Amino acid sequence: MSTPRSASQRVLSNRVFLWLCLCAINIAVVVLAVLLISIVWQGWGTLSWQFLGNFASRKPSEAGIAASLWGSVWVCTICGVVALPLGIGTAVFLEEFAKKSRFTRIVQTNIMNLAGVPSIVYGILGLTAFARMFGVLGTNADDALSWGDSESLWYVRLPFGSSVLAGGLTLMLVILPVVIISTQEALRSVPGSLRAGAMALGATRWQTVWGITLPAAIPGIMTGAILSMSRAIGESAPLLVLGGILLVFNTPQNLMSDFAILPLQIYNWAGRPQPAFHEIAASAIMVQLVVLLAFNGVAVLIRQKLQKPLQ
Amino acid sequence: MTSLPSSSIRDLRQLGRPKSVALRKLRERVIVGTLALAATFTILVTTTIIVVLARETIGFFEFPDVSLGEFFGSTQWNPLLGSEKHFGVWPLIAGTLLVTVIAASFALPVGLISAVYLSEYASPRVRAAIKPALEILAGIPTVVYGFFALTLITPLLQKISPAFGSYNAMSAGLATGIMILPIVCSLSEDALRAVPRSLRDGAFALGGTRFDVSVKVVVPAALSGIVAAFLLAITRAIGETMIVALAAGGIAQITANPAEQVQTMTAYMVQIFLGDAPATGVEYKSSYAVAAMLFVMTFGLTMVGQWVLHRFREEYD
Amino acid sequence: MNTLSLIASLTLLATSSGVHARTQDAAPLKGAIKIDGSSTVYPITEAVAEEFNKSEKKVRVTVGISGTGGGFKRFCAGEVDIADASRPIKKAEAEAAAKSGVEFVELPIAYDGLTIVVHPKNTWCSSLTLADVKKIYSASGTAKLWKDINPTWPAVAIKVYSPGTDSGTFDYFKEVTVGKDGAIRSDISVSEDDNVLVRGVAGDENSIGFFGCAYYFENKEQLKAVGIDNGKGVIMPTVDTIENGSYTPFSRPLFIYINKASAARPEVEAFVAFYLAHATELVNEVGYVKLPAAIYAKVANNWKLRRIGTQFTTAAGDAVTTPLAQAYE
Amino acid sequence: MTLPPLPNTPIARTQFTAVASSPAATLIGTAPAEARTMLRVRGFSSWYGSFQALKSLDLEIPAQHVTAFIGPSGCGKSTFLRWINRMNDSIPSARAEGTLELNGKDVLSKTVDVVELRRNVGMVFQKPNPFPKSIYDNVAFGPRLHSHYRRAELDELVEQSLRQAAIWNEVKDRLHASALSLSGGQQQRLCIARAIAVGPDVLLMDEPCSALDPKSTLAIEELIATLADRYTIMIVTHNMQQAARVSDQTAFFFEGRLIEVGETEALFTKPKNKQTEDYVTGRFG
Repeated sequence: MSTPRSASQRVLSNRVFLWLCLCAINIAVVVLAVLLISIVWQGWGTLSWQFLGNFASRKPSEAGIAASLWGSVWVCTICGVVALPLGIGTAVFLEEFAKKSRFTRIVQTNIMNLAGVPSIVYGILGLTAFARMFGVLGTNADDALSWGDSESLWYVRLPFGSSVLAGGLTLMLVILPVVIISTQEALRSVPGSLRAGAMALGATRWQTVWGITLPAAIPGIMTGAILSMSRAIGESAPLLVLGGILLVFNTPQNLMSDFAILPLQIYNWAGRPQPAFHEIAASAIMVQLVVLLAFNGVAVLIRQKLQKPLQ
Repeated sequence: MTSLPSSSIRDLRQLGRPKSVALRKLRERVIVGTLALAATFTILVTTTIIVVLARETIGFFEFPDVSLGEFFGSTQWNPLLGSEKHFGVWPLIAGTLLVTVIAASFALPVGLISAVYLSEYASPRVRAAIKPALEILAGIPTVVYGFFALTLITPLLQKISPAFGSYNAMSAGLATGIMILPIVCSLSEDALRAVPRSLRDGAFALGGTRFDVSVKVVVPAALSGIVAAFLLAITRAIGETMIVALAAGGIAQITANPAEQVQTMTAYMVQIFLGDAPATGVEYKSSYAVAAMLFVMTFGLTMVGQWVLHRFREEYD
Repeated sequence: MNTLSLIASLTLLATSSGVHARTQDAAPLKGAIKIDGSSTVYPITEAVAEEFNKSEKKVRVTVGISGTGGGFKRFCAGEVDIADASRPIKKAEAEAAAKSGVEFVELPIAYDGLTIVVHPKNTWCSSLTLADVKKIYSASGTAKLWKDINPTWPAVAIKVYSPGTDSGTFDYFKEVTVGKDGAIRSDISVSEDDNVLVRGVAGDENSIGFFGCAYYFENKEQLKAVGIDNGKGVIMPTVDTIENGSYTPFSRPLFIYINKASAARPEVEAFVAFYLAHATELVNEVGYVKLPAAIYAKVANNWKLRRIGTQFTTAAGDAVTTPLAQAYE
Repeated sequence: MTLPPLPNTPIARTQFTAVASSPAATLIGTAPAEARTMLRVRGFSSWYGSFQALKSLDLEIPAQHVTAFIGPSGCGKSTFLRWINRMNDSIPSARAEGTLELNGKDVLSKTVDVVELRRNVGMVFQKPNPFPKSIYDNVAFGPRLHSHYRRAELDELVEQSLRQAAIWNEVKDRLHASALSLSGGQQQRLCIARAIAVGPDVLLMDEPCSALDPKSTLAIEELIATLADRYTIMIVTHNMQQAARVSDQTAFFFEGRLIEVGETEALFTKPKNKQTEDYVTGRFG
């Protein structure tokens, strides 16, 4: 038996807890504020159009992020072009086609697990599978097979080496589970009555998906896709494994180009001892955060404008 | 009263040219097959991860100066020191755990209490102000947290105590904690909000204060979701790379002192792969063994999280 | 510092004029040049690549930092065109190159003075003898506290930083301190990235570390160099002491190695030519010490003749330890 | 070509049907003697996993008539309805045995093309479920699945369907507005138009009015009456008055069994079975 507590004690514990709550919630806000302020403080002075247009340099005052910014664009584009159809396709199969079998349960559990695999492990996989092709085609330097002219955009050789293509595919592995899971959630939010309605009209499963379910789930899928892509933009550990930190003075020219990406450029500058490099690292972070905020803003807009009530 | 001519209604099916049934069936098959192939790709990914890690790890243990006994028995990890090489994985695990423990002891309580506040106390206006802050925190790339640790947290710690070096576990741990805070908070909040209103009303009707209701009724009711959120956050902390590579340092040592520098499993992998070394040599292969350990640990934690969610899920209608 | 910045600005002038001379008479080059290797040599190659790319915009130059050993592994496997090295190629590495059919041209490009540094607030330690260094760094060394070297120094643990074993700096340091067969102690912080070492030492009052002099000159405000007492008095690492060879035994040459097959490609040929033409200025700018003009002339000649093989290992495979000038006689 | 607009009043069924003797008789429902059998059911049972939902049904449903399925919740009437167009296929644990013949063809056969089947058997659901598309696209969705149309053909088809569903006048000026902007009753009629558009012989209605207000319910009931001479309609309903109002024939289900089936008037006024009597007189259910 417990001893009865006085009312004042209970009111007190309520008060104390509320106070604790306010402290806790403010930590998040304060940390965010401090983080943003410190970055703007350090990076504002060196942010300029020249900074966006210049290539990396040993002199902080001349350094810029042109190569890494375009590298990020290339890598993330490749990543999105592969990951979004593949992920959405997988989600559609699991939600709309697959019968509840042992196989689908395994696939589902597997996807949850893949979402928890550290990104650096995907880097190792990308290095082995894409950059080196398991070593069966010789070293990176040998062009075991190649198609097209190295001048053209679509020049491809095997193995891929540390190219934008290998980088994009590696990032694709990282965000694939995220795309699948968010698409599944979007599909699940489409009421079953719509599917039944279409099926009752004699639509096949695919016709139902293409004509009804996917259009209805598009806002959710797009929100998920944008958030996945913003994850891809910020992800750096796997590409660090894939390419190391290379000095690149060009923007990528074809699928086989070497590349730098923005977060790795930040990593490189942040790791240097000279304060001047920290300032340009902060400037690069500002650019990165602006890109991310734009992405998130678009996601929020889609969520608000496009999401019609379905029933 | 006009009526529809009967004939025009029966004609509905005569309108248009029928689509080919065979083509429809073929298209359906091709599409379903393609989608199924896409779904099996995820299985392929997992299989390849396991095969690659296993193959290279076996290759690592085939080197004469490496043994399973040493890997799990020795407390020294010095693969980069020539004749003095030691491959005992415990210092890396200890480093990882130290950073994770620091991160967790910051993020789990703060995140959970914030979640309780958001779900049980906060007015919609406050929630609308705080939620975006958390979402932005969640979207910030980890390399930015690493930069933050290096340029702000570490100097701050050094002001507090000279014991802190330019690399230390505390700084990396705190930055990692900030990184996982939004995960803990938003997933816990989801779990708390899934608890039905009726349960709260019942507790209030019994005369509970808001504190009683939220801490003694709602939190226990949402426990499985909260535990799963914690496990997911811990998994992320263990696998975090960029923060520790920037801020935690490079000495693989077993220590509980947060002012010391430690090397985590991920930081070691960065150290090896950063050089883009060719796929030979025992140091290089050792990173695969470390990656395999990391994979097993995070995989295990994810499985436990899934199991907790399914096993202890409270079903409400 | 003043001298350095003066040299730096001169360099810039010289470089830019050189650049313009080249662009006018030739069609733009294309292709990719892959470079990897020593982090000590990296600042020079980085500077050369940066300046080179200002005129040859279509040539993709990538520079990695795997350490001298890591770079040679890739170079000898034919994966990269040029290897940066802070020590001569080893016999085993040359054999690996021969096995995979890689012939190489060896070009010394600068002097480095391997610099031992401590935290600026370290008031007690301003010079060390070789024996002291050995006491700190060798596996059998007895110095765990500063006090163990000199009883008047504080009784606090020495935090030791070192480049990794893939680095030529480590190899060189190990040979001159603990000897070829000795071992470096294992409870130290190791990184192939010299920037990590600079940050480590700069942030810890009780630490000690070593790396190429460029990293010291670049971060002079955050570090304090330790003089070497080699029996002929305390010698500090400066441009003069390194150039005239009095900063022994830590003064050493830095190299680039070029794959002969790659050298047939016009972009690689142009790059190496650019490298040699601008080495003098850029080497000084990034904080290393240029070689005597006579040696640069010989190096240029070697490049012209595509003279393959190394002049820095004996037939038995040992590194030639005599000063560079003698090796080139 | 466009047809002259219909008045917004329900069309009396007598204008279409040759067999109905009088409007009053039609609404109460007198089955024409010579009607051919649309659905023939013999020894039909079905299960969800190990639970038997339907137990050995025998039933015949005449063409161009309205048949109501009544019975308490969980008696299997909806399950039965969903077998007729094989909507139960999407429930993995559902299976069935026995004979279920539509127009003389076995519905349960493995070789049946469900797409063709569903084209012949339209379905209207409990809650209106218009697609989140325009009114026009809702109606055109089904036809487009099965055939290629010229623009004018499709326009005509959409109009005809909407007219038959007695909603044309209400929506003709906003065919490209979202279907979700319609009221509940309008949405349900749109769903009926959508089902009609593919040109089915049979219309299945699963409690089509249960989510609607009384006014909309009345509109749907009147619509059902006008449709009955073209389509074989089967309607599941909880509402016995509704069954009495709209159907020609009524079947009473109880605990998975078909207890009694007969002409609606007879079943409600002179039930042969005690359970039927208890149910229709409101003693349980």
